[in-house]
This record gives sequence, C-alpha cells and structure tokens, in this order.
Amino acid sequence: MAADDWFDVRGAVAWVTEQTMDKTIGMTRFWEQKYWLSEFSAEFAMAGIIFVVTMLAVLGPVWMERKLIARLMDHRGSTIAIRSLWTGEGNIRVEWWKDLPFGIGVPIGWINGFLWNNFGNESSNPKVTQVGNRSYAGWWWALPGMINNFADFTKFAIKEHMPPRDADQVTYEVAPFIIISTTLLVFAFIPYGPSLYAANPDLSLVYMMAIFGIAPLGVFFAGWASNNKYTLIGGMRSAAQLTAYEIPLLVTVLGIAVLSGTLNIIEIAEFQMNNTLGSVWNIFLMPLGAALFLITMIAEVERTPFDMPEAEAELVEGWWTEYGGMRWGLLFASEYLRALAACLLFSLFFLGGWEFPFEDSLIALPLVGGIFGALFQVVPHSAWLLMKAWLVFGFFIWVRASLHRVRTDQILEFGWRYLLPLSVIQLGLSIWLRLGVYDGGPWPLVVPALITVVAVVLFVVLVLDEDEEALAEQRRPYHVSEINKASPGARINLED
Amino acid sequence: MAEMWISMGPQHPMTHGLWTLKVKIDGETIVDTIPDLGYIHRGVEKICESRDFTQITPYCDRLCYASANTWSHSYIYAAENLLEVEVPERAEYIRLIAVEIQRIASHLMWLGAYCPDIGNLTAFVYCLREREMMLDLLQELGGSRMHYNFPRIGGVKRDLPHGFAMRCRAKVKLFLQRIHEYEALLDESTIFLIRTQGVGYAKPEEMVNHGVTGPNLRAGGVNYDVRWAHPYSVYDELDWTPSVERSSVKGADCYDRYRVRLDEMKTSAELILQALDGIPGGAETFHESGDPALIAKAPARASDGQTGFHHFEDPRGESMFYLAGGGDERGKNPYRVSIRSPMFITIPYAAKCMIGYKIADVPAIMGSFDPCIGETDR
Amino acid sequence: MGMKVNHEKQVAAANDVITALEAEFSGEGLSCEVRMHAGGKHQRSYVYIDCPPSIWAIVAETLSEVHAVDHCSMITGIHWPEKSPEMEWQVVVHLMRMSVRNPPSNEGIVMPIISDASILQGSDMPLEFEVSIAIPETRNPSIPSVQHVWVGADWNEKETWDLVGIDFEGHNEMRRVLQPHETPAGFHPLQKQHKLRYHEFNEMYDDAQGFARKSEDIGKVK
Amino acid sequence: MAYHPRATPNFRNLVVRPMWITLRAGLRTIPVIGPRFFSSGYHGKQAQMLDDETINRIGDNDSGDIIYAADRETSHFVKSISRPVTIMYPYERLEDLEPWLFVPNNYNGRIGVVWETCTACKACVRACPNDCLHMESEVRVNVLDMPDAPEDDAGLSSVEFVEGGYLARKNDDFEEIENTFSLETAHESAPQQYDFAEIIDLSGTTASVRWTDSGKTESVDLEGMIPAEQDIVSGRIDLGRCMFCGLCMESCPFNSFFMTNEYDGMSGITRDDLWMDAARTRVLPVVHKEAVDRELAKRADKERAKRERAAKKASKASKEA
Repeated sequence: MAADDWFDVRGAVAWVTEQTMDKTIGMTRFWEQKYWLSEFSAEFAMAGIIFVVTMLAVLGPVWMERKLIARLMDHRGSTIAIRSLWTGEGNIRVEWWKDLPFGIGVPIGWINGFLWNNFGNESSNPKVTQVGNRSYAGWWWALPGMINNFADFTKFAIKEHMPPRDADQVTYEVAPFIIISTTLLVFAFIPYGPSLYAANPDLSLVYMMAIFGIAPLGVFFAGWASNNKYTLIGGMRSAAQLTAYEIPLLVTVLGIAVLSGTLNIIEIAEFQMNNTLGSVWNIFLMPLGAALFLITMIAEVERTPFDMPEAEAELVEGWWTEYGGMRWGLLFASEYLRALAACLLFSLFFLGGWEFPFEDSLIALPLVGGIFGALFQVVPHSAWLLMKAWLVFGFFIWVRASLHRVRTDQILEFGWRYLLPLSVIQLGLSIWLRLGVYDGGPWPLVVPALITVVAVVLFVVLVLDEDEEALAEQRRPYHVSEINKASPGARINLED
Repeated sequence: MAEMWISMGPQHPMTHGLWTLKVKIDGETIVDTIPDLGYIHRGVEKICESRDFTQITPYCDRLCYASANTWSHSYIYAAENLLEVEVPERAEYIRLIAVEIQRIASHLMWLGAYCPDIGNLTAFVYCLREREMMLDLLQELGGSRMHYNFPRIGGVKRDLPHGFAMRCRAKVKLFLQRIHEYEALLDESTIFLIRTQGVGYAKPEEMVNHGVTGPNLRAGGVNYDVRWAHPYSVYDELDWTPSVERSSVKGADCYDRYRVRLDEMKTSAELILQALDGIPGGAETFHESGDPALIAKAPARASDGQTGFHHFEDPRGESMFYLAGGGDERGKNPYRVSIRSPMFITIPYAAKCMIGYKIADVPAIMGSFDPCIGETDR
Repeated sequence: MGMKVNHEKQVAAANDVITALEAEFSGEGLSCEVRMHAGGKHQRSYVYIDCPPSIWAIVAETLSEVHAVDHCSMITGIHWPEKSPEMEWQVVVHLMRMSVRNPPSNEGIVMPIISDASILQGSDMPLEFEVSIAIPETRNPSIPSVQHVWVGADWNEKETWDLVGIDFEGHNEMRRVLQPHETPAGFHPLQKQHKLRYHEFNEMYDDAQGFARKSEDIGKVK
Repeated sequence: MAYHPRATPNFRNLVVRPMWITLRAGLRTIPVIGPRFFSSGYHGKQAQMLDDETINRIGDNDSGDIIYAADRETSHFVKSISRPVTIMYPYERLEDLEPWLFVPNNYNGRIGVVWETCTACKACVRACPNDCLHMESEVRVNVLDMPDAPEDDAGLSSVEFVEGGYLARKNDDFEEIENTFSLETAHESAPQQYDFAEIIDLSGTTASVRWTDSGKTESVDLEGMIPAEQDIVSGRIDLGRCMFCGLCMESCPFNSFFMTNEYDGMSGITRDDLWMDAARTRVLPVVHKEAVDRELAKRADKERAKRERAAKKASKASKEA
C-alpha cells in the first residue's frame, strides 16, 4: 500500500523532539512540561520543513516555465549554468569575494581558482570559446538557468521600492502581505506525502478553500491603494474575475468531497489509493470535474488565457504596476506559489495523491514485479506527488503558450453562464455515483471505464465538427473580390 | 462612475512612438479624446534652411523611421520641380523599385506592430522575418538598413548591384507566397476578427473633408491614390490598379484598413516584378554611379522667385514638400522647406473616430491608422 | 485600363476653373494662371491663384462648393523680412480636387468606383491648386481661417501659427501643437530673425553641461 | 458576415487547434526526432532564382551545391533549433553569411580615408551636413616621391631631406601584416608602413635624427631613407555626429574617401571617445587598390604634363634670350 514508506518525516521529528525533551527538561523538576513542549516543537519543526519543501518545489515550475516557453519560441531560454559562479562572462571574471570583510572571502577565492583552472575554460562549442562565453549551457545535469531564479530573488530583495506619492499608505502596504500570507497558509494543509504535512485538521478541505478565496480582497486593495487609474480598473476586473470563478471551483471541490465521503484532504487521497476503500482515481470517475477544476484554477491563478487584469495592451500591468522591489517579488512569488498549490491540489484530488500509477498491479506483475517493489520501497512517495504536480504545471504552460487572452466581459460571461451550471451538473453526478453506485468496497472497475469512455467520445465529437467543403473553397470573411483588377497577377502564378 | 480623463502615452504600448492621447472615459466607454503631439519635434524645416539641396536628403530620410525611402524620394521630386531637372528613364525605374520595396517593408512593420496591440504576439515575428528580406534588398541598394540617402537630385546614388535583380525576384516571389500565410494567421483567427470588425468606423466623405488620404481613405471605398490621380515617376507605364476595399455603409473599420494594406503589399510586389522586367537597359547591366543614364546634371542654386512642390504617395497617406528658393549662400540653400505629413492630419481624425468605443478598442483603432510619429512631429 | 491622365484635358479643365474664377472675382485683385510642374518626367499642370487676404474666405468657399475642391493638402507660412513692403508674410495654401464622390452601396456593402483615368474630363478631372496670399508689412499678420470649409486645414493652421506666427481669424481653440505648451507667447521659430547657431556651435565638447555658456543667453528668448 | 470555417468561434478553433500547433512547435525543437517528424517543411526552401522566360530559354539548371534560400539561412550554431532568420550576432556575422550585402564600397559603414592620396582639399568638410570632419595634420610620405625602382625615377620627387624636416624608414614586415590585417575584427589602429623621424642635422650622407615613436636620437645613413613631410590631412572625424550618409565619399574629387564595412567597433563611453583620429580612420590602399591606382596614375600624368609645359616654357624662354 502506498501509505507507509521509509520516508516518515513526522515520526522522525517527533522522536527527535521527544529525546531532546527527555534529556533536558525531563531531568528537571518541571518534567511534566516535556510532553506538550515536545509536541509543540515537533509541530514547529514540521512547519519549517514544509516551508522549505514548498520553496524548493516552487523553483521547479518557475524554471520549467522559463525554459519551455523559450523552447516553444525556438531558443534555449536562460542558459546560465552553475559553472558561471566561477567562470564569469566574456573573459571577465568578477572577484566578488575580495569585498567580503575580515578576509572571509579568501578561502572562497582558493576554491574559485581551483574550479576556474580545472572546470572553467573550455566549451564543446568552438564559437562559444571564441566569444569567451563560458557559462553558456554548462553541463545539462547542472540545470542551466536555475541560477537565474536566485539571481531574480536577490534582485527583488535589493531593488528600491518607491510607493506612489499620495497612495493610500496603509492599504497599499497591507495588500501584498494579505496575498502572500494567504498563499503560504494554503500550504499548511497540503500533504506532500503520507507523513509530510504541517497540520491535518478534520475539515482541512473547507479551510483550504476559504483561505484560497481571500486573495481577491488583497488584489482589490492593491488596485485601489496605488492611486493609479489603470490599477483601479485592473483591480476591479481581477476581483470580478476571481469571484466569478470561485463558485464553480467550490462546487467542483464539493463534488470531490461527496465522492470520497470526507472533508479531509489526506483522507481524500487515501480514499483513492486504499484498495479497500475506493482505489480508483477520481479523474476517471469525474472527468468533467477534472476539466472544470483545471479551468477554474487557471482563472483563479490569473494565468493566460484569463490574465486580462494583469497584462492588457492599454492597462500595462494591471494592479501590479505601482509595486516594485521586494513587494513585487512577493506578488510574483505568490503567483507561482498559488499555481503550485493548484497543481498539488489537482494531483491530490484527481490523480491519486502520492501513489505511482497502477502501483499495486505493477508490484504484482510476474517477472518485473520485484524490481518495481524495490523501486517503490526506495523512492519516497512524495516524489511521485511532486512529479504529477509538475506535469500538471506543464499543462498550464502549454495552455499559456497557445491560447489567446480573452476579454474581460467574455471571461465573466463564460464563468457565470457555462462553468457554474456545468459544475452543478457535475455535483449531481457525483452525488448519484456516491449514493447509487458506491457500495462501501472498491469501485467496480466497469464504472470508471464507462465514464471515461463516454467522456472521451464526447470530447472527440466536440473537436471533430469541421466544415469540410467550406474549408475546401477557402471562403474568406472579407468581400474584396478581385474587382476587375488589371491582371498583372496572372503573370506570377501564386499557386505554385 | 464619474467620467475621468486618463492619458494614454507618451510612453504607452498603444502609441507607436511618442505622443499622448488624453481620453475621457465613463466606465469603459470613451466619451472624448484630445491628441497631444510635438514630443519629438526636431525642427527639420528649420535645419533644412541652412543646408544645401543635396545635404537635405539624409534629414528627410529620418522623418519617418519606418519608411525612409518614401520620404527622401518625396523631397527629391519636389526639389526637381524647383530646379527643373529632367530625370533619366532608368533612374525613374530604380527609384520606383526602391520606393515599392520600402512600402512593403513599412506595411509589414505596421502589420507586425498592430497584431500585438490586439494580443496576437506571434504575427510580429512573422512580419519581421519578411521585413528582413526587404531590408536586405534595401541594404544592397542604399547601403544601410534604415536610412539610405539613396536618391539624388536628377537620379539615384548608384545602379542596381550585380545579381540584385535575381535576388529581388526570388525574395518578392517568396513574399507573395508568405502573404497567404498572414491571411491564414489573421483572417482565420476568431479573436482578430472579433477585435477588428465593426470597430473604428470612418465615413468616406468625412475622411476626405478631414484631409485623410492613403490606405485609410481607400479602406472606405474611395479610389484616390496619388500614383493614379497625379502620376509621377513611371507609375503610368506599369499595369496596376489601386487597392480599394468594399467596406460597409457605416464606413471603413479596422478590418478594412488591414485588408487594404495587405492588398497594397501584393500590388507593390507586382509593381516591383514588372519594373524589374521593364527597366530600360535591362536589370543585369551595370552603370558606374554618376553615369548620365543614372543621374542628370542639376543646377545647385535656386533663385528667389522659384518654388516647387510635389504630392507623393506615402504608405500612410499623401506626403508633400513645398520648397521656396533663394535662401542664404546665394540660393544654394532653400529659403523655406514645408513638409506635409499625412499622419499629422490623420491622428486628430482618428482620435475622433474612437468616441463611443471601449478602452480595449483604443489600441485596435489607433493602430489601424498606422501612426508614425517621426513624420508627424517633423 | 489606362493609368495616364490625359494632359490636354487636364489643362482644359484648369482653364475652365480659371475663367470661372476670374469672371466672379474680376475686380478684387485676384489673378490666376495655369502653371506647369517643371521637373521629373511629366509636365503636369496646376492652377496658381494669387489672392489678397481680404477675399480669401470667399474664394475658399467658391472653390469648395462650385469647383468641388474637396481636399486641403497643406498650408505653409513664409516670412520675407527684407523682400518688399507689401509682402512681408506669405501663406501658400495647396488644395486639390480629388473628384471623389460617395461610393454607391447595395445591401449594405459599398461598391468602390475604379474609373478609367484616360477618359476623365471636365469637373471630375483631379486638379492641383496653389493659392498664394501675400500679407503686407505688419507686426502681427493674420488672414481669415478656412477651418469651416475644409476641416483638414484645422491642424495645418494651428501648425502655421505655432511655427511661423501667422494668425487665422475665426479659428476656434488655436493652440500650440508642435511646440511644448509652455513656450513663451510670441516665439515662432521659423521666423527669419532666429538664426541657427549650429555651424560654429562647438562648445558642446569642452563644456557639455553648459556651465560656462552664460553670457548672451540669459534672459533672451532663444 | 460569414466567418471563415477556421475562424468560427467553436471549441475546435479556439482551443484544440492552437494547442496542437504549439505542441508541434515545441516538439520540433527536440534534437533528433523534432526536425524529422515535426518540421514545418518550408523554411530555407530553395528559392526559384530565374524568371520564367530565362528558365524556358536555358532550362532549370540549378547552381550546383550553392543553395540560395531567399529566407536568410543561419544557425548551424544551435543544431537542434532551426532558426531560419535570426543571426546569432557575436557567434555569426552577417557579412560571412550574406557577402553580397557588404560589397566593399556599397555599405555605409564607418568612414575610412586613404591618407596616401588625400590632398586635404576640404571638399568633404564642406559636404558634410553635420560638420563632423575636422582638419588635422599628419607626417606622411608623399607617394609620388617613392619610385619603386631607381631607373624610372623621372625626377618627379620634389622633396629632399632638409634639416628640421622628416625622414621615413620603411619597416620591412609591413607587407604580410598589410594583407592579413582586417580592421573590422582587430579594432585598433592599422599598422604603419614607415617609422618616421625628425632630422636634427644633416652632414653629407648621414643625419642625426630623433624617432617620433621612441624619442631616441640616433645618427642614421641616408641611403635607405625616404624624405617625408608634415602634411595637413583631413582626419579627426566626430563619429558622434556622423549619420553615415555618404555625402563626403561622393564629394571627394581625389577618390580617397571610402565607407568601410565596419559597423560594430565604434562605441565609446564619453563623446570624446567617438572622436576618431587619422590612425583610426585609415583605410589601407590595398582595400581599394584599383581606385587608388587610378588616382595615382591620373596625378602622375598631371605632374608629367606640368613638367613638360614648364620645360617647354623654359626652352621657349631660352630661345628668345
């Protein structure tokens, strides 16, 4: 079963805090206090660990987006490799360590010299050495371009922030912190693995959706407070869009809760993984729900094609415009954190949490079963969850690269008139599935199979309605027929 | 919400260049507009008064940074009227080729800049790829990519380089096939059609009265093209018709202006191919620069009473130069150079066209009139 | 389909306009003639009209209504300080008869008219006009505005006043268009007393910020 | 108005088709299978070079291995990504890929002057609209005084060694530097053909001189030396004001003013960096050999005609006397 693997972080942390408390306060006369103290410090440590894991996890999407969008536009995106730390650019090497006080930099200088001489100078590409750009796409496994994220972060941290002159000071300063704090609080209840979560209250789903919905308030504060007409318009549009897509999101998530019978995220994930309970991924049970969840999450996170408030030709940057420096950095980080949260939630609700696809049947295979068994023992299950989340984020990037930005009134109309009824229909379906079809044990496999087939057929029919003969005759919308033009064109046959 | 004035510009993605459009909005719809020009007024007319006739051409190149050749040729025709110079036939054909290539490059620059205004970012890269081919041709002719200083009074600086005709035919034919790609990219995209059709109506007789000329006027079904009505150069010897769009009764909308410019690019391409075939002395022969077949003897001085003016078909409308002779240094410098910029007259009219539409439509309408602020502010 | 406008017909149409104008304004000092473009390949004709400022408004209206001159291309102001007392300022107006009629339309779609250039004649022959208006010696030159006849002349007149300083009576909301709004009143750069100091202007290198350059520029309207 | 079938706003046109196009664009950049399966199939196609009449006349003989694609064909630099148009500037240069765009005298690059034939007539200074050209003097060898072989010294050299004058010694390794030196990539002043020295005093065949570069005084035998002179030549060009219009090149009556192909080495931090002196704007005569030779021949003929007229006048005067 996917639940128990060696990577039991919470158990280890609990053991460590218990031992320290025993050895320290347990020996004194306040020994009764050691119980709640060890529990408190365990929870505190887990919160720290979850924060670090989230920050490392968000590096993935930021780097992926930069590289995939570049790849679609036929270039490589940022190729600064770790090697550029010691090679420098175009034959110029900045010896930054000399500025460190009290000679701290001297050992760094030695290491740098060693790396410079051994791993710094040559590049496989003759042109690169000719131009002297050594940091061009160093070794691929050194993730070229990842360093840019840290460079960006230090740039945000260092950049000076100039609030507009007569902005509404209090709301202006509060707005980014509302957004970033609610975004980080969302990660309090997202389980990264069977035992890697900060807190696990019973109604974690309800809390999650509530904290997720506070951001539009921060957005509207930012738009209003920066005393700029464009940001006011941008803030209003964004608040309208977020509220318009909040309701279908909640109804879809309600459908998930109904299907899994609980309001606790970990139990939802368990329901899909546990062979005795449901053991079928919800994506096969409610494909319409999965599509709705994705669309509403893209709108909730304000990514193309729904990023009208933020980047329209005449609105410049929407409600972000007046922020700079670290405040803008926080908003930028919160955008990607919310996107990561959306992907994690999707994989938890629909893609069966931290279970490798067909994990049990793979282990049960005759020949290779043993290898898979060993693999699933060694690799911590949180890795599979992160893999699924990053794949879903890849889908977000693919959507961003291909779809047009939709106008505000069209977004709101689409939200209210199409998504809301669809999500209510989906809720009805899941209620019928839970009450009518489900009988306690694992789902009978014919049910998900049937639903998936119906969904796929519907999608194909929706896609293939092409008007062949109109296409053949290339009917154009405009009506400039060749008005008895002189026929110079005839001399050049355009068809070849 | 009470009406409020917001100013779009001078640094704004909507303005192609430095100018401000003050827009009074009620909610999202536009109630009133005031254009505010003059940010890059360099006083070209004042500078030209202290330069002699050959030295003025580089300044006229720099009037409009998207179509330098058309402006230097417009000045040269006016100067030839002033100095009464007869231009050899071959030079007229070479000038026509240079101007028509520049017209295609200018329209491509417009199309490339117009699509991101509507949100379609990839079209910009497509158009610049074709413009790259046209700039190569102009670099062979004029010597650099943006400002060529190519025409001289009485002819041209240099003949078609070796192999130019071959490369020009290949590139123009490839360009004619690539125009189908733009039609596929834009006419078949719903968002482009929704954002441009029925937006920014401009009535034909209103436009004529306001002095709007060029593709913006022909989009309303009015067949006025200076190359046709007052033929200069060798336009009346080539076989072509102005590209006129059949727009709706309410007037020409952004989509018609896009259609007219696309059609005009095709006409220019065909003109280039015909000119290459019909050039006297053949496109492959090469004359040293300064050869009488390329440039005619021209007086360097214009006396006091002489004046000269010429209407020229610029990709944005009708550009015109009026020169009065008899300036200082005994007539070597002009006394007064007056420049008519088509966009200086069209932008105030375009600002009036926007009343009643949404803010989101401002970039679409303004972009469709193809403003080039370099020539507006002179 | 010929593209060449017939030359004789164009001269004939020009002469019709001139005879009509002279008949109407015989007494008021209006003189018209057909002139030829002298350069380029084509000797094309245009109508040159020399008109005193007093009757310019009426002449403009007759041209617009009677002779279908529907397009005002350009208005130029020239300052002749030393020329002669009766012409210290000159306004040259370029007009054009574009022979443009409302394109007909059926079921909502406009049918554009592409006419054959070689058979054009009479009143629908495109013609160029150059009207020269001389203003005698005066401190503040002004002529009547034709803003109401051709709206296209509106911004031309604003620009002429802004750069050359010739005022247009009856022009509503005359303002500076090309120069910054806070330019001092009375400063019109294209007047001949403003000399261009460019050629011997080399202090730019040894004193880029202009600290030393205080002497003759203080207080004077540059 | 009827929409084109591809433009009707349905799910297929709005969502599925664009996503498939983007996916294919992304897959095209995968190193091996990308170009083979997903290539758009029309970049860098062979362009139809000849027009129809020529093809019917001579048949469609393709030009062997030279593929001319009207699209600029580049980027062998990054193999897996096909970028038909962009030039990767520091790694690829336009003049290597499209040499016909940089015919030596057809490109308006930086101004270059062949000092050997410049006679400082200031025609270019008057022709420049922006007043960028300023006169400056330079020690140089008068080319006509340097007969290649002693026998054809038609006595044309009019300058002799004089105290306080200058002499020049040919530095021998100039020949091979001259051919390999390329101003565009070296970005520093061109090599000098002579070392110049100031003559302090003359005694018979030896002279004590002070070398201008090193400043050392030395006594030198006049045998291998060539007389040089301080000449006013136009040289200091303010590139900050220059707009590369080429009017100076056309106005030069002595055909010694050219526009080089250099377009990128001319930047500076302050305005004074943009002042280019005689060395930096030098163009070696070998670059425009025919033009320089034609000019020298013309001047030599003029000089010879002048000499004959002087001789005829002298002989006529002597006849009368």
